[in-house]
Amino acid sequence: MSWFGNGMSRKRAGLIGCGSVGLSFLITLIALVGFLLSEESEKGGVSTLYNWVTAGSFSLNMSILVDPLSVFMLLIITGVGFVIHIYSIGYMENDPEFSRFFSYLNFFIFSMSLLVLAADFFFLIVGWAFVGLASYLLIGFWKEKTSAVLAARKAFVMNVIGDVGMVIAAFIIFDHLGTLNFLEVFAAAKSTFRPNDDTILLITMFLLVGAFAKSAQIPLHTWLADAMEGPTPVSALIHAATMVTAGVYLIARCHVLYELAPFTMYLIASVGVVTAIFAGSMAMVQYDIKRVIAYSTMSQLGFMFLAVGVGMYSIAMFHLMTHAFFKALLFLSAGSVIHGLNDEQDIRKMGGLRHSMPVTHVTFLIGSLALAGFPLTSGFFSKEAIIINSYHADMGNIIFWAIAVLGAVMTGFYIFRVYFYVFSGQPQTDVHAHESPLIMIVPLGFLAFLSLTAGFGGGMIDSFLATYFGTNMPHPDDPILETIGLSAGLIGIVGAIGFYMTGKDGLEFAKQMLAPLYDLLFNKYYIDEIYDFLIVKPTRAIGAFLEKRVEKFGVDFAVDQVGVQTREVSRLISFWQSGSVRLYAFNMIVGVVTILMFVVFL
Amino acid sequence: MFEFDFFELTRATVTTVVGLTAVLASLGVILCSSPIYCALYLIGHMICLALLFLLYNAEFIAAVQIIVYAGAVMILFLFIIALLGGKKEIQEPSTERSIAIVFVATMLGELFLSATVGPTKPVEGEFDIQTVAEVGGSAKAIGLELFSRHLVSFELASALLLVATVGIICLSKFSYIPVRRRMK
Amino acid sequence: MGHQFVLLISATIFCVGAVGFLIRKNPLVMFMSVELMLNSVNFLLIGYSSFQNSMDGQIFALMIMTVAAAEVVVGLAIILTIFRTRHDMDVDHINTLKG
Amino acid sequence: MLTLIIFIPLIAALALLFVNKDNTGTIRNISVGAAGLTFLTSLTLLSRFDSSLQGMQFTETLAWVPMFRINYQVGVDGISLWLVILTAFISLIAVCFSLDRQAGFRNFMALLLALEAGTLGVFMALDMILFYVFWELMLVPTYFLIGIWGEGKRVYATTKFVLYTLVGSLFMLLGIIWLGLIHFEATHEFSFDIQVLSHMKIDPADQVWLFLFFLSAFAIKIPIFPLHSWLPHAYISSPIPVLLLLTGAMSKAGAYGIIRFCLPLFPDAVDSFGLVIAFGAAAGIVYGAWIAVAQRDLKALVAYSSISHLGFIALGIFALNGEGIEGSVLQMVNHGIIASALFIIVGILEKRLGSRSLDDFRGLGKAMPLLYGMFMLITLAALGLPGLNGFVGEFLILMGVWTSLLLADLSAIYVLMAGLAIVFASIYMLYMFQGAMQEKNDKIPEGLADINSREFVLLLPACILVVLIGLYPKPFIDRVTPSVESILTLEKTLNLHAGEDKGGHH
Repeated sequence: MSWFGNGMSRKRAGLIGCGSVGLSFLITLIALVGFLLSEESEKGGVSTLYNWVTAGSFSLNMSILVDPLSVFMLLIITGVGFVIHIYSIGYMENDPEFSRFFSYLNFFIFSMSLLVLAADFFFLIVGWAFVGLASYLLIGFWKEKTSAVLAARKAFVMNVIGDVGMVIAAFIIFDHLGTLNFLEVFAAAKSTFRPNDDTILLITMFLLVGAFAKSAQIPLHTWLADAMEGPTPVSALIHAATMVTAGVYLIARCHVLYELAPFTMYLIASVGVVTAIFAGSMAMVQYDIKRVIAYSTMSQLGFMFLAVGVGMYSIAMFHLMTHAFFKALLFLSAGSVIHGLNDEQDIRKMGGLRHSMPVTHVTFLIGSLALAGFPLTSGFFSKEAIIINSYHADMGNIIFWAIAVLGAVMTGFYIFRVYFYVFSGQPQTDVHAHESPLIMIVPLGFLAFLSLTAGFGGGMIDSFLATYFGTNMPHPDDPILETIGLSAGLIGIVGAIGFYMTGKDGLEFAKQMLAPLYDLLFNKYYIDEIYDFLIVKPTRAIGAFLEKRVEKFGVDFAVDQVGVQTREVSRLISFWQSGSVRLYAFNMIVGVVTILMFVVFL
Repeated sequence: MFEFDFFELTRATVTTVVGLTAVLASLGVILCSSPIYCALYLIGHMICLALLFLLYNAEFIAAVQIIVYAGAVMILFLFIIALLGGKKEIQEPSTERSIAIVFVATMLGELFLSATVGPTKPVEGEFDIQTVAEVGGSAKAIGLELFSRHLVSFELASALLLVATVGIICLSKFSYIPVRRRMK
Repeated sequence: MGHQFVLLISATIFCVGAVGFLIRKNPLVMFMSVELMLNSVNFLLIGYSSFQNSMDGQIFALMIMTVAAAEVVVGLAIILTIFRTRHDMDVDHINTLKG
Repeated sequence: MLTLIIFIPLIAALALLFVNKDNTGTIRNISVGAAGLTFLTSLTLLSRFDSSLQGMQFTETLAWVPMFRINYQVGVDGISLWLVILTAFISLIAVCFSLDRQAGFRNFMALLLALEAGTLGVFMALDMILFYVFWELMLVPTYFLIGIWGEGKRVYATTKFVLYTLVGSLFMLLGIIWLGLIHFEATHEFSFDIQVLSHMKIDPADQVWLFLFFLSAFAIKIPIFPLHSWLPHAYISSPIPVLLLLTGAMSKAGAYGIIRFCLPLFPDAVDSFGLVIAFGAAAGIVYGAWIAVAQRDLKALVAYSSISHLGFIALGIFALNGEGIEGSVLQMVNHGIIASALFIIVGILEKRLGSRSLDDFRGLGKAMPLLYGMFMLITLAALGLPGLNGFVGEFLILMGVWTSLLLADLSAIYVLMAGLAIVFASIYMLYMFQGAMQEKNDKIPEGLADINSREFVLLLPACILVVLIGLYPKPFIDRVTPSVESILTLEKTLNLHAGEDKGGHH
């Protein structure tokens, strides 16, 4: 695509960008239909494009893997991607670098497709890094904004940490199994490793580094909130719907390996659930609309990790899908609000937009309801399934469940807090809010529709993916837990209503009561500062130390000293070269005496 | 059994006396504080050596010694002393000097020790004693040797003298530009 | 007289020359000391030439004399030049060659 | 043909000396013509190279000093093939880059071409003495190039560089002569032919010394930590065109030497020292990267990053398996392309803005969109983004290290160290790129022009290669494989400790 293309007209760029993605979406649909029609045995094909490299015992083919999981992911990517592309045409219409934006966006779609279509770990990593790059480019799209540049760098570095982890995992796999191809690895792994083997633990852990970095789980989560410096469609596409879920995809893809490492599974579930409430709690106090949604994304990713951690892969994928819809919807709605208010992101300065932006209001409401798990929206089905299974699955327990419920309460609270801030009350600024153009509204409507209805497709997805995961989604029947889980989201909503609809007095009171906690949350648990203090500063300091001290006074000094000392010794010896004839003669005589000694006495 | 040879005795006595005189004269060279006396002692030393050369059948060398050394070279020395002024040298004892003397004394001791070893090489000259006594040190014999077997070295020596001549002309003719010491 | 006399005399003269060279400060006298050493060697050569019934020693002595003459001439010229430029005869003060 | 490649630049360099030094047109024509011709000739090598053969190709032999059987003997195999082409390529770029140089233009060009000839000779020589001659020929022009046209503490830098490398190479000369004598003792004939010598069994005790002698030359040239201290000075001081050759071609000579000499000649010594040297390499990777993080001077930053990347190359070699060495060879080419492109960019920026400090740059991307794109691509390749060439090399090297038998005890640690360095690489590279090109700057000098067409053409091949090798490295690797295999076979069959299990995976 148009790497350097500034010359291309806007219309054409938008057309090509959307057209290509739309086309790939169509192809994916065809593939899907093909899949559904084909026989059981034919599912899952690998097609090899070319032999990429052969070095030593290492040989690699560039090949793609088409199976239910990848088709499913591809569907989300291209589908949501297509919608967001269309939306972007409206959102970015005033940007001078319109075509560059689309080239990056398309590059992202390509990378993400590569990621999910890769038939081996190597190309998974390539795609993995490519989406990281695309994310970097898009976060830093407004390259003159310092905060965007910094955020982009942060995201990229975090992702590189993940990449390195994955590369190392690939090494271990290759070292032990001699191949990187998914199908071969999975086939061999079962016979090679015993459960909780050291090696399999290492592999899964290193893969997990990649997954955590990409999906913004603790402790590699700090980049995601900063990533909101990018344009809103980017946040919607990359940092909500698709890229960040790659970690979940990775674990689902490698579920064979993870099932061999129950310990890692447990770790995943724990980290997931902790991230869920951790991010949720931060989301409750932020004032930047996009940051709230970003933390919400982290929180929802935590839920997904919880699901894969307890072995409920298809539920995780289900939640991944519904989340993609409603979170994209929320972001796009938020983008619409921001667009309507001339790039204002602080929710305290919004208010009363219900009237000026009716469509956005409705779509945002739908998104919020879905996110909060309001009954019969898509989020309801998937989230309830996760919560219930966190207790009922083989690896679940009551603690997971309890924390998950707490997370659900928070979810309801924070999203409706935003909702009330933004849409109810009185306008807080003089900016005359205006509804977004049609080209942005239509995608919103489409996503809203999906957010409402996608939940009913759960069973279908389950059976579609069952061929890959080998198991079906269980439907445990436990009315008590279900009810509690159901009410959790509602409690949150009610809480938000209680605080924000009935005047701000209670709110101020609560703020003062919980001031230390509030500060802690508002400053994101000071994680950035801690990292800065523990990692960034020492790294730079050590770098400077190495240069100023070790290099100048260690290595370099040592080498220079060789030279200097040689000269010193020469100077010392040059005492004999005193220019005094007498000394020369004396030396000669000493020499003669010595030689004579040998001659006479020996 | 014991054969008394007056000629040999006289010769030995003369040789010993002249040799000791030469040593004494050399001591005079290094012990006099005024260069002019040194030069005079050196002349005496040269003459003694010329006598010794005579006693060891080297008449031609003895003559050359007198003419070249005691004559030309020493005159040169005296000229220079006259030119530069024969200032007396003040000698004060110092550690360096004692060390130097100790080392030279060691050398002397070693040389003496090596002198006791005696001849290691059998006599293999082409002249017997009589011929050496007759013609050995004569100008004729030297000339024969010099212009037959040692012609090349002789020519080289003459070249050396020529170079030396050119050298001193250069040294004295062209003005000297002082070389400033390199700054450290 | 035998070998040992020649050896002892010439060794003594040589060492006297060496001492003279080392302890005197006047370059002229140092030169004279060098002459002493050269002469002692000459004496050794002449003596052994006689013992060995060979002319080689004498020829060699002749060569040494030639060299000595050349050396003295050049050396004295150098001393003269140095004196002209420095007005100082003490060799200890002449250390231009110091490295 | 190889002779032609070596001597075209050399003869051109001599010819330049007879041109009037004000006649810049002729000088330009001659130097660009010579460099271009060399590059074209080296390309014909590529087309006629038979990648199925293991041994040397295009060999030419001419008796040189018959008494000691020293021959003028040149040839290339898969490993040197790429290095020759790389050198010719970078020289061409360096020559083109220095076309508008003013002071001492003629001599500069002549020395540059002589340097090219020396470097090419090093990669082609099959006779050790010849190798040594070219090795030193490489050094002499560098001395003058840095010493005369350099900047900053140039005399200090160049003296240090030359003395440092000279110490190493003298040891190497000692080793070469010793090797010749060993051969003489065994067969009563001298030989300095690498192919002959590498089939010779050498006593392990001798091997240790010989190995250390040769290694001292090569390790300094690469450089392997902690023998690197000449590099920052030399890199910072040297003018950009020289820097291109220095980093693009010369630094590879050391690594090439290790592959060509140390591995086949001294297998036992390699086995016993490999772990230690690999540690030096790994330490250098982290060390260079870590220092680079703290740099503000662009040239210094790239210089330290070079230490880091060259450490990768050395590490891969001592993995002592196919992946590692092939990765190293590929990484040599990669680093040559990337580092030289980076230095060109630094040179362009310096020319435009008269500074190299990151503090003076900000937001240039707006004024220089073309450079922005290229700079970004090169930066990404340098920090090892998958899909670009840097990653392929690093991946293969680390894969080799991980599966290496020689480094088995510590390979995990080495890989983790390298991983840390990769993270650092992303930090400092982005600091450099973003610091220079992004963010807002109201003080961009008036009339700051984007890169002109010539600079564009200089950077373009690098950009193309970066992508090409990244997406499809097979053609590059395939030509290297047979040569590496033959070296590894030699290494293994000659190894006296053959009893150890050298096969299968644990």
